[in-house]
Amino acid sequence: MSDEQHPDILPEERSIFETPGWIRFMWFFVPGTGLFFALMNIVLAVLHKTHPHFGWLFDKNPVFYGIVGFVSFSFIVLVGQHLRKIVMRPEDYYDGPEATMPRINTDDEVRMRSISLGETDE
Amino acid sequence: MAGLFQLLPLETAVVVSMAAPLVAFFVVALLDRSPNLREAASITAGLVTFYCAVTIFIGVGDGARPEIDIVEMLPGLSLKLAVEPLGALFGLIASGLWVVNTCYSIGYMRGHHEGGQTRFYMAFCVAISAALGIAYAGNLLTFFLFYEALTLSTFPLVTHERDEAARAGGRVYLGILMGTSIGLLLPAVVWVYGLTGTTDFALGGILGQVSANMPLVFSIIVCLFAWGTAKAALMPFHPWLPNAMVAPTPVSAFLHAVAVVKAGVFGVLKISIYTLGAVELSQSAAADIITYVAAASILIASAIAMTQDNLKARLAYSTVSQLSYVTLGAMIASRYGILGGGAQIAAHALGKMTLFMCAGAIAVAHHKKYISEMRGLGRVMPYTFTAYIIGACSIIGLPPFAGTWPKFLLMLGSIETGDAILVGVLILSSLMNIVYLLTPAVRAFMDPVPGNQAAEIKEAPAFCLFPPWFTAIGCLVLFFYMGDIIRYLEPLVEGL
Amino acid sequence: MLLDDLPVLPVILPLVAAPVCLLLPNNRLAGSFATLVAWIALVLSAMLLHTVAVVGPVEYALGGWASPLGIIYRVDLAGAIVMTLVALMASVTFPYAIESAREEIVPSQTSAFFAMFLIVFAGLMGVVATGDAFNVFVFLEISSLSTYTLVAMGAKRDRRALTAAFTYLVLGTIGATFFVIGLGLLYQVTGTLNMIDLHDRLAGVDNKVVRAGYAFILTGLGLKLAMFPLHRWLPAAYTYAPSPVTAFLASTSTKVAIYAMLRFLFTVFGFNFGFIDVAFTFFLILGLIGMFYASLIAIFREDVKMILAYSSVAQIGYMLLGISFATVDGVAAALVHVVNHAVMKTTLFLAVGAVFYALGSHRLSAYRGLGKRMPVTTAVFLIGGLSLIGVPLTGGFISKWVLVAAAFNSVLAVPSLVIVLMIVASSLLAVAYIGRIAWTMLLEEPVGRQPKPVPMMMVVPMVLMAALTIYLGIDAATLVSLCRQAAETLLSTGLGFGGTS
Amino acid sequence: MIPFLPAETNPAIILMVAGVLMVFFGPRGRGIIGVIAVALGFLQMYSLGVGPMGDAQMYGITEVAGYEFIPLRLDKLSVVFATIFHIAALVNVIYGWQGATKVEASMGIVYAGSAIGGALAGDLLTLFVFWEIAAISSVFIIWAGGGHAAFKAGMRYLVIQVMSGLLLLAGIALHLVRGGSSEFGAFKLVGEAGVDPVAALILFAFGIKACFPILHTWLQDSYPKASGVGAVMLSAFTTKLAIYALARGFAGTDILIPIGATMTVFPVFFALIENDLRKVLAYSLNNQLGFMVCAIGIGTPLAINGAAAHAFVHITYKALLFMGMGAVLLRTGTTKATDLGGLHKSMPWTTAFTIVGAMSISAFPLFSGFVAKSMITLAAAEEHMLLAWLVLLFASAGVLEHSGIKIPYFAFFAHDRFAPSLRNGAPRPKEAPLSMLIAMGLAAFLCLLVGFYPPVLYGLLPYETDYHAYTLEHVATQMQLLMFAIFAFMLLVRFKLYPPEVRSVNLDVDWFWRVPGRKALMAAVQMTADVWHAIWAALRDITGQVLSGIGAVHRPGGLLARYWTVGYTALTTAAVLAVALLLAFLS
Repeated sequence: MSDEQHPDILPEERSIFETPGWIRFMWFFVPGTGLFFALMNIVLAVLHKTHPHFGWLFDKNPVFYGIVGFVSFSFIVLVGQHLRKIVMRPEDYYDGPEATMPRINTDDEVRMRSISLGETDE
Repeated sequence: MAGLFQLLPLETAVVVSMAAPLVAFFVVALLDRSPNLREAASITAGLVTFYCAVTIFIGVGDGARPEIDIVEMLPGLSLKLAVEPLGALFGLIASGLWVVNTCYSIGYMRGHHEGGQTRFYMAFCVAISAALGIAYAGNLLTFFLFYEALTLSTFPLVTHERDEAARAGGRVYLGILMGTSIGLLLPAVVWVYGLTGTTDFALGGILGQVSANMPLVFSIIVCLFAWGTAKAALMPFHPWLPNAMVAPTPVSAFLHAVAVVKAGVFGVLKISIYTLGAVELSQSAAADIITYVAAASILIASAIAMTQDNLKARLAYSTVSQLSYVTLGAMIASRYGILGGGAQIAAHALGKMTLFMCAGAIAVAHHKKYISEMRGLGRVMPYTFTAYIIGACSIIGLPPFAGTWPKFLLMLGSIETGDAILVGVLILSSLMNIVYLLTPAVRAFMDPVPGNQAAEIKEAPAFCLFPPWFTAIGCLVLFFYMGDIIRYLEPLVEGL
Repeated sequence: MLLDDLPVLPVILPLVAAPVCLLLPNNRLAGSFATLVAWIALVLSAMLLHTVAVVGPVEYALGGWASPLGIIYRVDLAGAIVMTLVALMASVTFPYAIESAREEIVPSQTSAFFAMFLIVFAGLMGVVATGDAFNVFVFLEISSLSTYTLVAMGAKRDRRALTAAFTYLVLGTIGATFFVIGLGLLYQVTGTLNMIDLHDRLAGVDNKVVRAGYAFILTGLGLKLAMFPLHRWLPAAYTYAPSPVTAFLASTSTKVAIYAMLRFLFTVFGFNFGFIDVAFTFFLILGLIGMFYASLIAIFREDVKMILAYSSVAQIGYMLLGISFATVDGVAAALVHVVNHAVMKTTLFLAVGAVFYALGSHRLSAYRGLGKRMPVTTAVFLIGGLSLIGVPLTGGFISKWVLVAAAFNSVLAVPSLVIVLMIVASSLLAVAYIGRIAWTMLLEEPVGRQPKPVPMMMVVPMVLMAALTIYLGIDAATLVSLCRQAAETLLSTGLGFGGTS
Repeated sequence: MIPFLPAETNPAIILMVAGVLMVFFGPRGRGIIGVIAVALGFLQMYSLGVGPMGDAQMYGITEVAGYEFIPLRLDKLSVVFATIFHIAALVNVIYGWQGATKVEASMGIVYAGSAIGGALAGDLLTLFVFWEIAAISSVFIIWAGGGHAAFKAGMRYLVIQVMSGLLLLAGIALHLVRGGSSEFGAFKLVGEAGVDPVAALILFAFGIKACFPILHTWLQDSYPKASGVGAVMLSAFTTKLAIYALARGFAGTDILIPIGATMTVFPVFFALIENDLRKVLAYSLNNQLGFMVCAIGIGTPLAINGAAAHAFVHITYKALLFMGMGAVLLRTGTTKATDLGGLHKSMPWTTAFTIVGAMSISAFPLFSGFVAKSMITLAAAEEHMLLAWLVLLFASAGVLEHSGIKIPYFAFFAHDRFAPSLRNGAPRPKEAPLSMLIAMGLAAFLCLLVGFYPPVLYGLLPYETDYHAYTLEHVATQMQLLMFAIFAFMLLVRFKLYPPEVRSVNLDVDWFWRVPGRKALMAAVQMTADVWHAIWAALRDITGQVLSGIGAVHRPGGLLARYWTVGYTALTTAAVLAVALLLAFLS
């Protein structure tokens, strides 16, 4: 799924999803599938197999959903990131140094640590 | 089971319940030299008393109303006992928790190497007898007499440490309690006598005429009673309570949960129902004033509690806040207000008892009394702090613990009388309770043990550990049986 | 027949016994003899009380001379109560004095001491029993003069007793003088000294002479009964007198003066006398002030006996208050308090005497930790103290309760409630001064030497009085109804006689 | 049907008792007890029988002081929620088999029990009780996350949750005083006499737990502070209990439509810029709740079915996503996007399961989300609510963005931060432990099962339905939307328009009470205390001065207690006599 070459890692460390071939495939697959379903929708509309509830501007229009998906997504990402200008703060904004106060050391926690290191997998 | 508690005639049970601690008083004095026997005597007396209280409780629940005329000094002026449901309930709570408290005292006093233990247990005996006297009092005079006896008998307990702090605390304790009771309560009693020619408790109150014809007088009497019963710790007469925190913890538990403050709010409630009259009260302007004073007490005391670092002081202010609920309920004087007040007496007793005993256990095991020192202590004393959390949840009013229902009943009561703002106060109070009661315990669990040492469990002695757990479980059990208590108290609100 | 002589016998008996006592050797015999006399007098007084309660006031013409000419002894219920009270106090304090006096009196004075005691006793009985105004003066002086002597006998332990006795002598004499001046003025107007005749002849008479006489009598008796601010002789006299003397005086002499006051107010002047109200206003104001003033002073004293002495002044305020209501209830309350206060104060002073016997001091510091060392005495003291405060189940409570009830039932210049509140407030002050002593006794650690054991002869009277204090708190109905009847008799017509009620 | 246990036995109680019992056992014992308890509860519930809507089976009715308690009420609506709660509880137990601490394991089961109890509660007070127990038990799970931040977040969480409970309680009280019935039924928010305060209070209480906008912050604040296991537990119950309560009490309440629509939209933007992936999931959760709330607001049988179905599937896939993130947290110690990437290489199963969850939530056909969400959009369309419908479509794209793409992409793909050649010392994280994989597998299986065979779900829904998700039209439109959205994503990344992840914390409306609110509260508290202390000190001073004043006057030697000589005393006597004479002559 990754569509970007990672600059730092070695080629043999890459999985199949990070190969240029896979990425190329995705660049075809995704828009292709989208177009396929858009076509299908157009066909259905022509055959009057759709059940629109609203007007031509909306779901009577067979490619409406594709447009909505594309535009909404772009809108969210492009506009949404500007929210950071208002609300973003450093990580220790609220709790200050207390945020990093050490966690507790109960038996359970000791066990948890060993699990997290993969020592006691059952 | 019930048959076991029908062996004694109720009148006998009343007498025995009050006499047993007094007998124990002398026995304890005689057994000064052998502590184990001495404590056994205390506990035996406690059990006898409790047995009698249960007998009375059941009997009264079945509709009996035992009455005993102790003496009739003058026609119309007598000392008498007359048990009704509220008193029977309070007697049950006080005597039951006395047993628990005695067990706990053993652990605490020995664990803490306290001096003067014989005197300590002796004073306890008198105090519990007086508390039962308050519970079963049949008229204002008797109530007043035992009320004073309770003040005086707990005084040596409060000043047990005998150092300067204890003396100072004791002075405030005695000064406020005696001052208000003689300066305000007594005139009220006398005035009621002057107006009606009697001081007997009668359901529905005895001041109907007064309230109708002399509303101002009635209002003043209401205020005198509400503030005169300073044991109820209605602001601004509450400072005796935090000042009494110099006493050993079992005493604090006794003051807060078993007898003293409870006696105060019980008194307010009982006087509201049986002297002032709920109907009259609900129409009185003074009751509104007191209601709002109580509401303010709830909030202000909570605010002060938040700023206290001494755990016991924090709990003390919490009591001031929590018991104003009862005053609130009494002054709302609606059906649910009264039931809520009664339920709160029971629920708060168990919850606050737990909290105090936990605070004491911490003091015994680790000599810590400041919240700031308790960080990380939860993992050293998990059982104590777990019990504490249960007690705190009950006080906050979270299900499944007993404190839930009184709050609900009081909400019903406030809405019934149209005081929606009180509902807001109750909600706010609960939220503040969360902050100041739970925070210490949760921090104790969550913060690291100082110095990052491994936490080894070091609990208080068993005698200090089981009693709080007993009451903590009691909080849970009472949650399910609160309905029965409410049914039990229903005769109080008949016709409302 | 003995019964016919009842009004006079309790007076004559100690009077006659006194010289006999003086002749007895300086040992226990004198005391025992005096005790015996007191007991007999008590029995006689009790019989008198019974008779009066059953058949009404009794009358005895001294020497057989009939009313207007001779001296008449008349005892109504109020009088009988006070007589019994005085006799009771005598019969309790005399045996107590036998042991106590050995400590506090110069041994060579023992016989004189008891003789004086008997004379005081006789004088007080006489004031009550007599129906003749001048006779009141005579007996008052008999008792006063011997009292001065008794107070002065305290000089063995404390030289200040002499000053106290001197002050008492001066002031007492002033009081007596005023009283006799007043009598003289009345005599000038009416030409009689018989109380009932005085009453009859004063009816409707209103002139400056009578008014002046009234004022003189009021002041004179006021001094005798230690009405504020005429109380100044009392604290010192009580403090420095020997313990049994204090106990006896505190419980009787002011009470008898109160009785005399009642007698003059209601029997001699009565309600049809226009400005009787002056007295009531006087009593109301001075009584209230006295209650507070004396209590406040008591709080700050270090000498227990002094505290109790001031407390007496305060308590007299209660009695005056009751009288000032000028109702049956009020006067009855005053009488009840006369009895109760006598009992409780005796209890307290006897206990103080026991402590003095044991430790040789009245200072508060001597009382430290007394609860452990002298439990019985402490208990007795506490019972008396509780009664003084007015705790239920003690006599003091009953008197306050009756007084409060009377206040509520009276129409007064000041609202009843204010008076009630002041009564309550002054009780709070009593809590303070008794509480201080109790604190010292119970909560402080003992210091100093071990106390001497107190002999039985002192313990028994003390305990008896404590028991009586409690008894009066429990079975109060008898006393209260007696006092009510007495008050009714006093007030019914303004006369002690004739009326059946 | 024959009850499995005594008929009054509440499945919730079974779970709660089990939860308490767990305290006394080790990890394996806890797991076994948990499984048994969930199974018992489930069997018990179904053996009691399910009534249709409007004709519920009721058990254990008792009356106290005129109030009727109905602890158990089984109809289609309550049982569908209780069923999924049981499933979630089972998944939780398995997921936490090894990893759950004692507190988490036991409180998790109590928490599940309270949610079940709440769903099955027939009267308002019982609902309240479970409502509050859910709050208390869950706060321990948050605290079990450890650390000071978790402590504070837990405190805030508890306060807010309890406030919800108390508002509910106040609403109940008002309801009862006004003579309302104790049974928990539908409320009417706007009656003839305007807004009904009872309904408003209760709706507000529900709204807090359902994360209405502005009331929502507790969720994003606290869930990410729990441990990996804890967050899974938390994700399932509280909010869905609230959804159930809304569906029961406020179906068809118009105001819920705009509220729900807002809820679907605003979290999308916060999720976009959030770095902590579990917090992203928390925003996503909020967004999903918006769909349900919206559906409840629409209130038609189809919409209610949609809400119930969505709640059902949502629990599985949201749990799945949280489980995936929990596994990542366990293995790497973080869920921050900036610190993750490339995990698919060493955690393939986790990756796969997470992607199943992501596709489910994005409503890909053949995954469970599609089956449920299309019901809601259809319901909006059928009611011709254009705006709502558009917003839901927009939000669907948003869901895809934050849950469908962002979560798997940043955690498992993107920059490989664990490649050995990076030499940051850390080995590649291992695959999640078996128990976690089983749990994830179970959830993934459910997602696919419902996706492939929707009648499994439809049979459970409250109303009879002839709804078919898999029409060509539905599939085509939905796929069209999703694929073009993904295409947009690819383009944005390609042209570096997708915002980079930044270590940060983003302010939400809770800033108002966490910063200025907190300061104001503390100042008010301190001031109250100070004022009181000042008053008390003043009172003490005054009392002391009055006393010492009295003392100075009455002490031996004081003005009023001085020893006077005989002469002066005699003079006093004369003065009194003079006054007496004066009075006597004047009167």
